[in-house]
Amino acid sequence: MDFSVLLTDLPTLVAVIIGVPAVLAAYIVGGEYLVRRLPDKARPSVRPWIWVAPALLLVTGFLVLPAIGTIGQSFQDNHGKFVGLTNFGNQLSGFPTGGSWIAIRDNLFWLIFYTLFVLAFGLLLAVLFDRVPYEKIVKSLIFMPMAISSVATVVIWKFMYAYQPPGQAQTGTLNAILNGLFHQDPRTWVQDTTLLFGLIPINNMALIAAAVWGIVGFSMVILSAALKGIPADLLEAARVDGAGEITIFRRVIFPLMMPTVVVVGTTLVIFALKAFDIVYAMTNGNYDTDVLANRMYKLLYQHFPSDYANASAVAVILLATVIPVLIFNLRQFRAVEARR
Amino acid sequence: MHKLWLKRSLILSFVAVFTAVACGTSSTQNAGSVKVMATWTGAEQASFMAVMKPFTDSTGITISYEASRDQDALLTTRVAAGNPPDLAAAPSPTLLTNFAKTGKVIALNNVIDMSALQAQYSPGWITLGEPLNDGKLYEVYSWVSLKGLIWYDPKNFQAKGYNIPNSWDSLLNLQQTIKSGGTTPWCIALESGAASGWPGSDWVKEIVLSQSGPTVYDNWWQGKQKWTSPEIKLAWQTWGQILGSGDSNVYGGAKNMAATNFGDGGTPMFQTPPKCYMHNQASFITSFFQSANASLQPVTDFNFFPLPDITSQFAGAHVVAGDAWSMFHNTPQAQQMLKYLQTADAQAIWVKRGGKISPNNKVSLDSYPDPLSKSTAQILVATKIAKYDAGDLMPADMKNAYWSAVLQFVQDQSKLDSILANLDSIQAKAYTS
Amino acid sequence: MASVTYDHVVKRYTADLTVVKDFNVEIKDKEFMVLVGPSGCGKSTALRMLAGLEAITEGQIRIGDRVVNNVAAKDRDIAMVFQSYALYPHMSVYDNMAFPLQMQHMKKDEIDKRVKNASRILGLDNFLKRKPRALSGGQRQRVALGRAIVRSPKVFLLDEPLSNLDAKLRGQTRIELQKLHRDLETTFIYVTHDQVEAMTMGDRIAIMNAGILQQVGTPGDIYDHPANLFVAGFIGSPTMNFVPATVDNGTAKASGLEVKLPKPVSAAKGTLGFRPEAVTDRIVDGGPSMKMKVDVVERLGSDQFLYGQVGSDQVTARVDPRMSVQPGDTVQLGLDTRGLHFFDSESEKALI
Amino acid sequence: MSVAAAAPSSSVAVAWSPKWITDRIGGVVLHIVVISLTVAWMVPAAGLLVTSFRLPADISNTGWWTALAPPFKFTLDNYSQMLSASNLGQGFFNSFMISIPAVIIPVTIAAFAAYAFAWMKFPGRDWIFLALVGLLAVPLQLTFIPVTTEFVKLGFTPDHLTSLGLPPFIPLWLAHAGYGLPFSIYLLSNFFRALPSDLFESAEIDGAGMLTVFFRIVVPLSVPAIASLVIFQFLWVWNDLLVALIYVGGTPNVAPVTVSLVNLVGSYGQNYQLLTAAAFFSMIVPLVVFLSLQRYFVRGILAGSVKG
Repeated sequence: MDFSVLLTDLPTLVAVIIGVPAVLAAYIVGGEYLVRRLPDKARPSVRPWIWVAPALLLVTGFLVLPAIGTIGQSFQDNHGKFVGLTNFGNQLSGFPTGGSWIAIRDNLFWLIFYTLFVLAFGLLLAVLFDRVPYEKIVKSLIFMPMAISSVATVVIWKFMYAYQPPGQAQTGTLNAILNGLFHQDPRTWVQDTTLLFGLIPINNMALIAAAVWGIVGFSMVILSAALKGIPADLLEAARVDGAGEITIFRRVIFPLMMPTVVVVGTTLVIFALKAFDIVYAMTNGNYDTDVLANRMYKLLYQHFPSDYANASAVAVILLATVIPVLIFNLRQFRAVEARR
Repeated sequence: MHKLWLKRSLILSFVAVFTAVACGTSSTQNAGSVKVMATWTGAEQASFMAVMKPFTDSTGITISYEASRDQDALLTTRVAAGNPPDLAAAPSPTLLTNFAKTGKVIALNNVIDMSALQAQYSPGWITLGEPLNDGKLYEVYSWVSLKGLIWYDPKNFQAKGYNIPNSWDSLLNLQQTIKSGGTTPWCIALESGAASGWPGSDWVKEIVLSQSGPTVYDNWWQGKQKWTSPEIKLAWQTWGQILGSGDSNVYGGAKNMAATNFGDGGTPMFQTPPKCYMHNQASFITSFFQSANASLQPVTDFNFFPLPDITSQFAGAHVVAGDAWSMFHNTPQAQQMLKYLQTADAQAIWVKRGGKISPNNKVSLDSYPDPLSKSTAQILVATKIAKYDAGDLMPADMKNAYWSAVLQFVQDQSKLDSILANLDSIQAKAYTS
Repeated sequence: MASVTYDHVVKRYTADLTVVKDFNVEIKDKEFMVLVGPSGCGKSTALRMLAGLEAITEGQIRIGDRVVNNVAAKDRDIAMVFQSYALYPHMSVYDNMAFPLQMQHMKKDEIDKRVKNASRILGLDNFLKRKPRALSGGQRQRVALGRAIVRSPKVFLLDEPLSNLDAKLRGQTRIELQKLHRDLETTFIYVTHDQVEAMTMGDRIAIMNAGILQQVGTPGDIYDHPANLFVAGFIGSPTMNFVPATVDNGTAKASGLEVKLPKPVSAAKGTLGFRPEAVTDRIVDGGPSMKMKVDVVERLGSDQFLYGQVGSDQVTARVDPRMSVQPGDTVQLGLDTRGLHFFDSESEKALI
Repeated sequence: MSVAAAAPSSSVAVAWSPKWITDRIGGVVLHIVVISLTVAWMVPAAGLLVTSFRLPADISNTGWWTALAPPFKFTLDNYSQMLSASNLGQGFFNSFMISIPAVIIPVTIAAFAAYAFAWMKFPGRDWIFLALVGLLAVPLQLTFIPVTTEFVKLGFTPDHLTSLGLPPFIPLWLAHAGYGLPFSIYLLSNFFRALPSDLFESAEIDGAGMLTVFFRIVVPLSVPAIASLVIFQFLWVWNDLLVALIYVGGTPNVAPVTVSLVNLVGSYGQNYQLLTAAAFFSMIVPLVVFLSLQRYFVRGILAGSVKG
């Protein structure tokens, strides 16, 4: 490795060390200076806008305007002609296997299983780890997959799911366990569409499992932080009152963590809707594992010329599914507001 | 006007902060540079840089090289945003042809030395670069590869007394002989992440070309020949004969084909006893052979024969593929570079490093570093009918559906009719947009 | 130091939610004023308006001669002790107390002097380096006080500062607060729902109910001359006896009691009120008397309370502890008319 | 004044009482559960780690666990090849130059916005906030073309910025900020909302301005939330490949280390085993960030602030 670049790329280095903090500080101090110039009465109505302005500006530029463009595009063809709901018709016709239906079904699997598992594991690990003295070590270990890039995650899970014909020495961890411990024939985890417990195809579950493994550290860290925010005396009081640990969790810990659970849950639901990396790299939607984001990506970048019209319709379907989650959040938000 | 003001103030506000450091960082490159985007990474990237080194040394023009295997997304975005590289090389012309259609790439007729090109390239390669049939050259090929190579382990063949088949029938006989010896004749691996299925699609297009000839082949990829037509259906059925009923001719059957990465596809040939005797793949596969088993040596441990001709009328027909270049900015430096890349000298550099074959007649066969690449080059030179990879010429939707169809076909060959009918329905839409 | 004036102050959240209605009080300089009332009566809101934490809907609040309606909280020269103490958990005791002074850009040595002084007064010398979580409830409460003291504000606002302490500590702190008030010679405004705190600490008390100021006066004044039925019932423990009565010719008649009113009233119906200590075992000749059927006897050593029925009304009496009574007994008791009140049945205002 | 001693009364468990025994068993079960869960979770990563020390021939022929038994055939080949990857040093430097501002900018901006959403009143607040949460769902791939098109028009391209003497990474910083803000604001404002309002009011009376309240009270009390946000944003930026390729490109002078590492693999996926070593190499920095920020995940940061 050659680190001589440290000396040559001076403008960037200076910008990072001095420039960026300076711009941020200048905005903050300048904004407050301006607010202070205002008459007393005007301040409370002006200040919030100064505080949220940079965020709104960036978000508008990078997300809002493209999203609006997408919504507009979803009602047009690729030459900009208004076509009403044609694109949505393309995506939503041919139930249950045509259009986007397979992707919608699989996104539903992701929505349920990914969210549930990540939330449940995260909560379980946060609560259990909170009670052992080597918490930091085990937390770091569970967190480690988060630090692995999605490219490497795919490599890892290819090793987990690797398949050799029956009778051969298995090179995949799962098949080795299945074969060695349970004396069963190896499975092609990523291609097998057999239903698991009559609920979900094995290959979808396999992809979800890989994603869950990679993200549990996320929910664990946030939920653990929330757990530590619960005053110890509340738990002690409950213990003194004779409550068992499970009761304490159910009646004291969980309700107090609820707002955080909602935040993590909402984020995970949205991550599930946007699931892409793992599916793209492992199956690209083959064997009925497609998801909306992958479908959209294919329409955009593996389609020449890019099919913006249909990709936009898929994206709008994806965005629309978020609305119930937002309504739930609004209610939660109002409830917290009312309590204080 | 308004935009200009915005641009200036945006930049000014940043300049204000950085004035202290914005002193004399002028990177003066007198000869200029060329921005290049391609998919060559790893060792291939090193080979490409080796190709460009004499160019930079002599002209002073530097190469700003951007490699990504996400080229589809990256180049599409760059072009749409109005910020494409000067030159781009793609492993398939689909993407570049699309940009030619939308007028994003520059016709090369006045950019490169056409007379030299015509003198040194066989006409097929030049025609391939004129996808719009408007007499304009949009793509030029620098390196190419030959598909339809059947790899085998000569020691295994010798041990069993198998001979290299010289006709389609003898190939079928050989696979029957191997099968009756208790071993599956073939190894096929279809898994390739986002592109899963393509190795099987190679089989089908090679069969189409050799069985039904170039006209059917061209009509087929151009969307004028239905998938359900007798010729195409026959090609799939012929591949079905190779696979055997229930994929019984293939090591591990359908499951293993679907689950095994194409790179690992040939390795069971080298186990003792071998799990299979033959593997159809392009020449790059040798690096995988050697990575999985470092002791393997070309010629003695692995060798190849070309897929035998099926219909004698079309004997010597081969499917080829190659790296196509297109130009997005007509700068003098990019012109110079493109002219350099079409020369035999430039192409020979990579040829010598291994892994590539040159389409340029002036590249001597002696440039090839090993017997295998040399014989590949010989076959290519002798090829009577060279046709570009049909999948890469199809619209992307069609290509993806083609790959998926391969995966479905190996799962259950009896569903061929419905698979082909589905491909027809996609064909009906894919070519119109 | 300064006086505080509430001048027709109104706090309205929505058109039909008015929590403080036409509030008028003048708090004198250096006075210890207690705002007392049941929870939700608007007393905290009144205090928060003065602190600058809530906007004033109508009317004026003045500190000294300055109208502070549009003055920011920090510029009002007040200090406030919160019910929750609101200590900054990440700062040491010292830093907690120094924080307001740092905000005034005071010099370091001056800050140090003031913090040390306050911590000496409050007995916090040994805890200056601790974080609030390492303190007991009483200590935290004193840190909260200290944070107010260091600023030497014109007005001291205390919002139920004792409600998180246990009974014993509360008694102690009450006394300490009064001492502090004397030492600091500053206007104190103290909000509480506890009438005992109000009675024991306030120079004057302002009683609020349902957003309306009921009565302002010294503790003695309010105890002896409650302005209405609410004040009479709210102040004093055990509470005043209330018996419904009709008035006929200057004589009030209840179910088990007849008493000649010391002063003529215009109403024909109302409520007789008399505190338990006005009901005695000594019967003055010709004075009113009553028969009580005793249900409960409470002996406190210094006092003896009898709870029982007089006619159909519940009455409490405070009698000589030496008097021997058993539950179930019927005793004859007298009534000291000097402590007699009569409230109008409609307006509930005190007529006597 | 008397000092009420805050003597914590420690209860001494009586050895061998039934409760003592169940507690012990519970403790052992807890440790077994915690450790076995952790070990199970480690298996895939352990497989990768072992694999990264194996020869390619072994990797494709036998399972990774077979390497744990003799004969040991470990090799550092993958690591030495990976470390000799072209442009690794520059890539590493670029990754830092990208990641540091791409964390500082959104976290700072988000903290201010989150505070405004949590504690200031302004018209449309709830709806804007909800819209922000909804924006989490916008697929990034959709935004690349419209945003880069505008950037090209505005001259916001790496080449143009470099020619002005400005860092070429500015578009990428802003992109990571824009994409990271919805989550950052969502997470922080949830945390801020849970802070006791008395603290702010008290500080306001004490004479602290908004900025002082923010920097001296809100930020120190939100350290756990901010630390976790910094970790996540850093991880996302550090491991990002696509956004960097889109906004600054893959040329060696600007490409982050992820580009160098992923480009170790040939265009047909040759040498993919080098990714195993690369995964551990590129993991070092995020793990150091995590470990060094982990000490901010402390219990009861609000303890002692309110209530007695």
